[in-house]
Amino acid sequence: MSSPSAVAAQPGTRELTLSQAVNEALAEEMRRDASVFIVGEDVAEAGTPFKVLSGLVEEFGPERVIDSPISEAGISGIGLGAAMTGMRPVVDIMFGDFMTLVMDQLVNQAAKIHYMSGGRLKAPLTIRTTLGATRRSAAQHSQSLHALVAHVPGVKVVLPATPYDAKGLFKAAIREDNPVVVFEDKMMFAVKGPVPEEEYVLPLGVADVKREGEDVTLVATSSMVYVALDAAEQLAADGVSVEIVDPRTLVPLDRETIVASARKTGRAIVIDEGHRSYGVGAELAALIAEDAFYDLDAPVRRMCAMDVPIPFSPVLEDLTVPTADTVAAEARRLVGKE
Amino acid sequence: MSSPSAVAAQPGTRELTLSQAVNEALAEEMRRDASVFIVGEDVAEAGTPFKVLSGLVEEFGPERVIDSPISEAGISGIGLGAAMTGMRPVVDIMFGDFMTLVMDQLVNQAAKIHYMSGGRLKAPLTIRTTLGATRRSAAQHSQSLHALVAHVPGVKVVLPATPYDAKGLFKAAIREDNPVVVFEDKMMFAVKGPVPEEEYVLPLGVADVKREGEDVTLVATSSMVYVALDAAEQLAADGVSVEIVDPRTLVPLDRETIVASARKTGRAIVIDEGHRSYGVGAELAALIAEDAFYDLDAPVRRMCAMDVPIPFSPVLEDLTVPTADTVAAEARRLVGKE
Amino acid sequence: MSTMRETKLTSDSTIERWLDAYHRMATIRAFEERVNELYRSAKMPGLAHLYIGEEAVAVGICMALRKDDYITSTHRGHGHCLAKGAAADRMFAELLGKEPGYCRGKGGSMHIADHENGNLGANAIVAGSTGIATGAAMSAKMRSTDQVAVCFFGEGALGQGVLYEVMNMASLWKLPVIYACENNLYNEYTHYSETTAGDLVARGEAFGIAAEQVDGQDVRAVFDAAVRAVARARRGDGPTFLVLNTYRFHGHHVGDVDRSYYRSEEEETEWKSERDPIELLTGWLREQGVVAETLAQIGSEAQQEVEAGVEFALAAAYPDESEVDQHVFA
Amino acid sequence: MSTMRETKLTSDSTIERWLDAYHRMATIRAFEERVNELYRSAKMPGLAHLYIGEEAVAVGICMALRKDDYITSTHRGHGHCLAKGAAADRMFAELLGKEPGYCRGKGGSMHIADHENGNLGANAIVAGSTGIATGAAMSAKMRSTDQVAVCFFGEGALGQGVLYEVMNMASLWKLPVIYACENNLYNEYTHYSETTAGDLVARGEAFGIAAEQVDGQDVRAVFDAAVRAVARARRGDGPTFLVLNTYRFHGHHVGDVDRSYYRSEEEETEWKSERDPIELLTGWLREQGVVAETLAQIGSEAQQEVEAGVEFALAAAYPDESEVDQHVFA
Ligand SMILES: Cc1ncc(C[n+]2csc(CCOP(=O)(O)OP(=O)(O)O)c2C)c(N)n1
Ligand SMILES: Cc1ncc(C[n+]2csc(CCOP(=O)(O)OP(=O)(O)O)c2C)c(N)n1
Ligand SMILES: [Mg+2]
Ligand SMILES: [Mg+2]
Repeated sequence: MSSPSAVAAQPGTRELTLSQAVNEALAEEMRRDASVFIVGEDVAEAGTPFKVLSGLVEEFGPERVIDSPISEAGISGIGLGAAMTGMRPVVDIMFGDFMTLVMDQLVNQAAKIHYMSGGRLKAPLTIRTTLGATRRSAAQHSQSLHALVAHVPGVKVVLPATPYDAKGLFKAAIREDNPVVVFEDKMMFAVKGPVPEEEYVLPLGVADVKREGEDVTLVATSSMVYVALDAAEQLAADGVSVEIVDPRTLVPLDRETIVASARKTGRAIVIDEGHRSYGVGAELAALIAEDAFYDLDAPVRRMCAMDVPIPFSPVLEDLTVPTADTVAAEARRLVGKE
Repeated sequence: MSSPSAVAAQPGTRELTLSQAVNEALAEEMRRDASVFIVGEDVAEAGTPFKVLSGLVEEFGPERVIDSPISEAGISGIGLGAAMTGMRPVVDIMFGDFMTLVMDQLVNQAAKIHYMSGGRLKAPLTIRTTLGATRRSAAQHSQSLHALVAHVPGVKVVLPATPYDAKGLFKAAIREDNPVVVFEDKMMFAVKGPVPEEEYVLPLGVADVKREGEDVTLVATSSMVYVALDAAEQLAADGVSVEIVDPRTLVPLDRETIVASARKTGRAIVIDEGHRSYGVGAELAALIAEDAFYDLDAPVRRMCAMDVPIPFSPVLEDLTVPTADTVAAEARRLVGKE
Repeated sequence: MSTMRETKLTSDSTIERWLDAYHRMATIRAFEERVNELYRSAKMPGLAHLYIGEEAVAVGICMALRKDDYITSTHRGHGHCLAKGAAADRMFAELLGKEPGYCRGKGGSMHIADHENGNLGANAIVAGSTGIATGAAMSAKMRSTDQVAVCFFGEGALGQGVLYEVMNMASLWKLPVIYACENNLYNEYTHYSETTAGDLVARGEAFGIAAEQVDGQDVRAVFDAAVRAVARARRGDGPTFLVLNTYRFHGHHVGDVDRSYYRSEEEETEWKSERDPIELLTGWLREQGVVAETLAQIGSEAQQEVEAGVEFALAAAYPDESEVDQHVFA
Repeated sequence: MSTMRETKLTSDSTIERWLDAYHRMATIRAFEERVNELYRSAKMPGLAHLYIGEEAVAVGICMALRKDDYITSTHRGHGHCLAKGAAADRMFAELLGKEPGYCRGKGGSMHIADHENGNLGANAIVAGSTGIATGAAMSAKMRSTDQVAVCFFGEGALGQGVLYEVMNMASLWKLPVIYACENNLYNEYTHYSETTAGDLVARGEAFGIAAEQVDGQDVRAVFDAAVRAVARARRGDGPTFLVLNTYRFHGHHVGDVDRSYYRSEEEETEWKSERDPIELLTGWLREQGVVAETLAQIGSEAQQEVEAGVEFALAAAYPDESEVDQHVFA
């Protein structure tokens, strides 16, 4: 995965991988607040299979970095109960595909408890999990299921694309008094980017313009931001000026920034790695089509994962997701520069 | 719930409730095919809490109408295994809210097994469940979660609105070699409509124009069809001619019929009882905005359940879903007849 | 306003304790009778699942708890809620969807929660609160309080996998949680023997959890078992699994009046006449020399509190429409 | 082409049976060694979870099955697949994502299925196939065949609630299913004692299921237990829960090479040197008078089949791009 200029470090700025940024966010919040703890499968000595949490058990001990049985529903439920009674758990769900096992605890319990109790109970629960294909992990370890979560009122949904965003948004998620699910693209853990030494927290619900441009807007989530940035470079060579908007959080969604960009350029492509139908792409496209209607010069295009289970065979898997080439080609069609 | 003229019986035609229509579909398929069976909580002597399956255990016996423990994940998994080995199970999930417990079996197993096996294994599994609010059943018994299922490639999704459609589509679902989830609005079980004596099966993937008109298209799902029909009556009185398209199945989706209607009228409102954000309404709106772009005179509007857990208090609950009045008002705004 | 007397756990008068139990049970009984009437007279929206017949379970267990201990409850939750200290007036207001209700009318019968008394909420998903209770126990342990969490559930919840997931962790991590399985013989309209293989107590034991079976109609037996379980939990010795044998006298919910297809009238009559927990306690109290007038007096107090609660709730206002999209997020 | 000899269950020569077992185990061993090499030489996409060390479990159980019996398998599934009769060439093709693979390359290592031999598929969701196996057993019962279904899973799957849901129903409905819990001591990188409370066998017993513990390194002991369980199932007496004590000699997956932080080299060495299932069987066969040459001969046959399979797969074509959206629906 390329690390394009827009997110490269300024001279003198520290660079971290996304993995390190998440780790640092957790460590800082755990130092700051004794009620924060982590529970999940192989989170302690193993530091997760992706090693994102390495070192935390050494600093915070096995009482706060807790290896659990393989019980996604159970740990989410326990996390929720702990959250309702004074703790701030971070529940680690190893692969986003396993969110299916968490749905009842998330949808029927965590998301609703504040509302159902008339505002009297709170659930400051953070779930961290993954999304993203192309690791040759096949159909049950490659899904991007964030749409299922984003549809449920009462849960916030964070999709960081850069180490900087990951750290700042993760810290905000932990401090939230609401359930938050953070989806990290597992192909992105090694991506590097600038992360200040000083502490910072990013607000949820503020999109980030990752690149400014005039001719076409690419609304891209998670690792699709890099696909968009690479496509933008190609398009710049063809004289097409691309604006890239990264919503960063799906709930709350910064509708204003997204719509403003589409109104400015008059053309938009939304790029998301979830399946196309009934997915996040549909919401973003519908939003733009509705609110930028009178300024659009062409229909909004959606580029998403195909509506197929992710195949194992590399020759097939690579066809299922948007790439810089396919995005650039679509953008050229949209601006009439085929 | 009113039973509007468009779906009323012709003289001499038999009328059934939606509940009876589903019951009849099951009975006919069970008579026809010994591999069809039903499993679920309180499906046998109780005939489900809504009594939809009453009488089936008497005809087919407890070996084919099986009361299960309260194990939604378990019965779905067992249904899947039976489906993969020669049976055609109908798994009854009492409330659509409990689909959260079924998600792993549905998303990671049933939906993918045909694809993952390179087409060698099949899963002719039907799940029947509910959707719909306004029964004062509160947040965990009032959800319309069909968007979660529709997003998953490999599952077909059926949302019948009339007894006629319910029977014909249910029979098709059972005969499908794929997993199908049928969502029935629990407020609709008592709705009556014509159902022929002769056997018939309706194809999945064919929308039905429930009313023809010129000025505005209402794309309405499930019980929202009745809301749309009532709104259309109001609007007719104001001289607004309404076309109502009922997709009937979300997967496969009859894009052509929906888009053609929107192109004809130039104005569209999509009405769905799922939550608004990242919901079925978004897909339908995005589809129309994309494919009818050059024929639309106004942005597509979405009318859905609010993005809130469904509240218990009747005064609040009634505010959360579209009604004939709110739909008619929105349509008037859209055609400039406020 | 609390409809319950203060728990007299420190009282040295045993009789006082059981008079308190009597009062709590009578309150629940009166409350539920009123719920049934409200439903039948179409004054209550939705449905309700009555606890009548099972009062000794909630009362026996909650009497062994402190106010700051936690409980989680079920769709059949009014008894748990009252036993843990909730007031009838705000409960009725909740059941009617009114603004002074415990959840501002947004939860209703199946979601009533009473944070101040440690009730983390009724739950309309069978077994849905087993994680919450176990997590509350984990939280108590992590915060080094000696709070205990009780997870009430019906025997139907033994069908739900999440229960086993959290019992495993409760056992591994020695969490101060009590799994209170109310075996009232039926999952809705199906006898538990058709849905539950093997021995119920073994379901807890398989996870290395101390488990016992208790006569759920005998409030003193329930209390004793609860005291043992609470002591174990506070000592740091981990969870307990209690199977409380009981019976619901009414239908699965208020609308379930034709029950003959799933259970016999003889069975109902036998439980009502031989195994009514209030009658059983009455008998024992009378044996101890408590005069009938004392019990009648307590009963009528309970009745009056309940009556006042209904009146309060009927007169109360609905929440403002603007509340509909409040409290989605904190 | 089958890499396995025909099962000799009807043979009256016991030695022949165990030579067959030897062949199957040697094939699995050789297959997995080749998988490891393919991965290390970057010829295999993704990951694989090796079964080396656990061969006696799959072989002992599958030898007690008929071709038309069902199995479901796990992420660590190559051994089950071979033991149930799959051919090495099409398996390798699947692992490389090639068109002649059992799933046309669409499934890969973690989803390999072999319908013709009753293998309903490996599963990358821990406990994900427990429902499928139980449902296959239910189907067999409903269709009045006497087929049996074996559900293989690791001890880590004891953490997943769905297992208990389906075991309950299997017991209630006396389904012909065998739950084969392969206890190799680790859930990925965590020792099972940190994740599993109480006694493993009790997890089955709690549901009224016949349960026993078996030495999973002794193929003859596994076979005997499986024969008993299969007989019980075919007789209509319901499910069996087997805990098979075993050990994986390699890492959790092919990339897991630094293992010292979760298990000691001494432990690994001890299992490899004292408890290798192939060595144990070799010892017994030699005691029965089988000469070393016979075993060497079988071993090299196995090796050759595997080698031929790899060559076949490396030379095979990838699926056509047009397949990407085929098989979403039947
Ligand atoms: C997950 C789930 N499945 C099904 C239901 C529908 N349901 C409500 S109560 C009930 C029976 C519960 O039986 P039990 O747990 O014994 O409690 P009881 O009603 O006897 O107190 C069922 C099936 C539900 N609420 N949640
Ligand atoms: C539901 C689910 N949670 C987590 C994982 C990640 N995972 C893959 S294998 C594994 C460990 C499985 O341990 P066990 O069941 O003992 O099988 P073994 O690998 O030892 O054969 C885990 C946690 C998964 N695949 N599925
Ligand atoms: Mg019960
Ligand atoms: Mg293991």
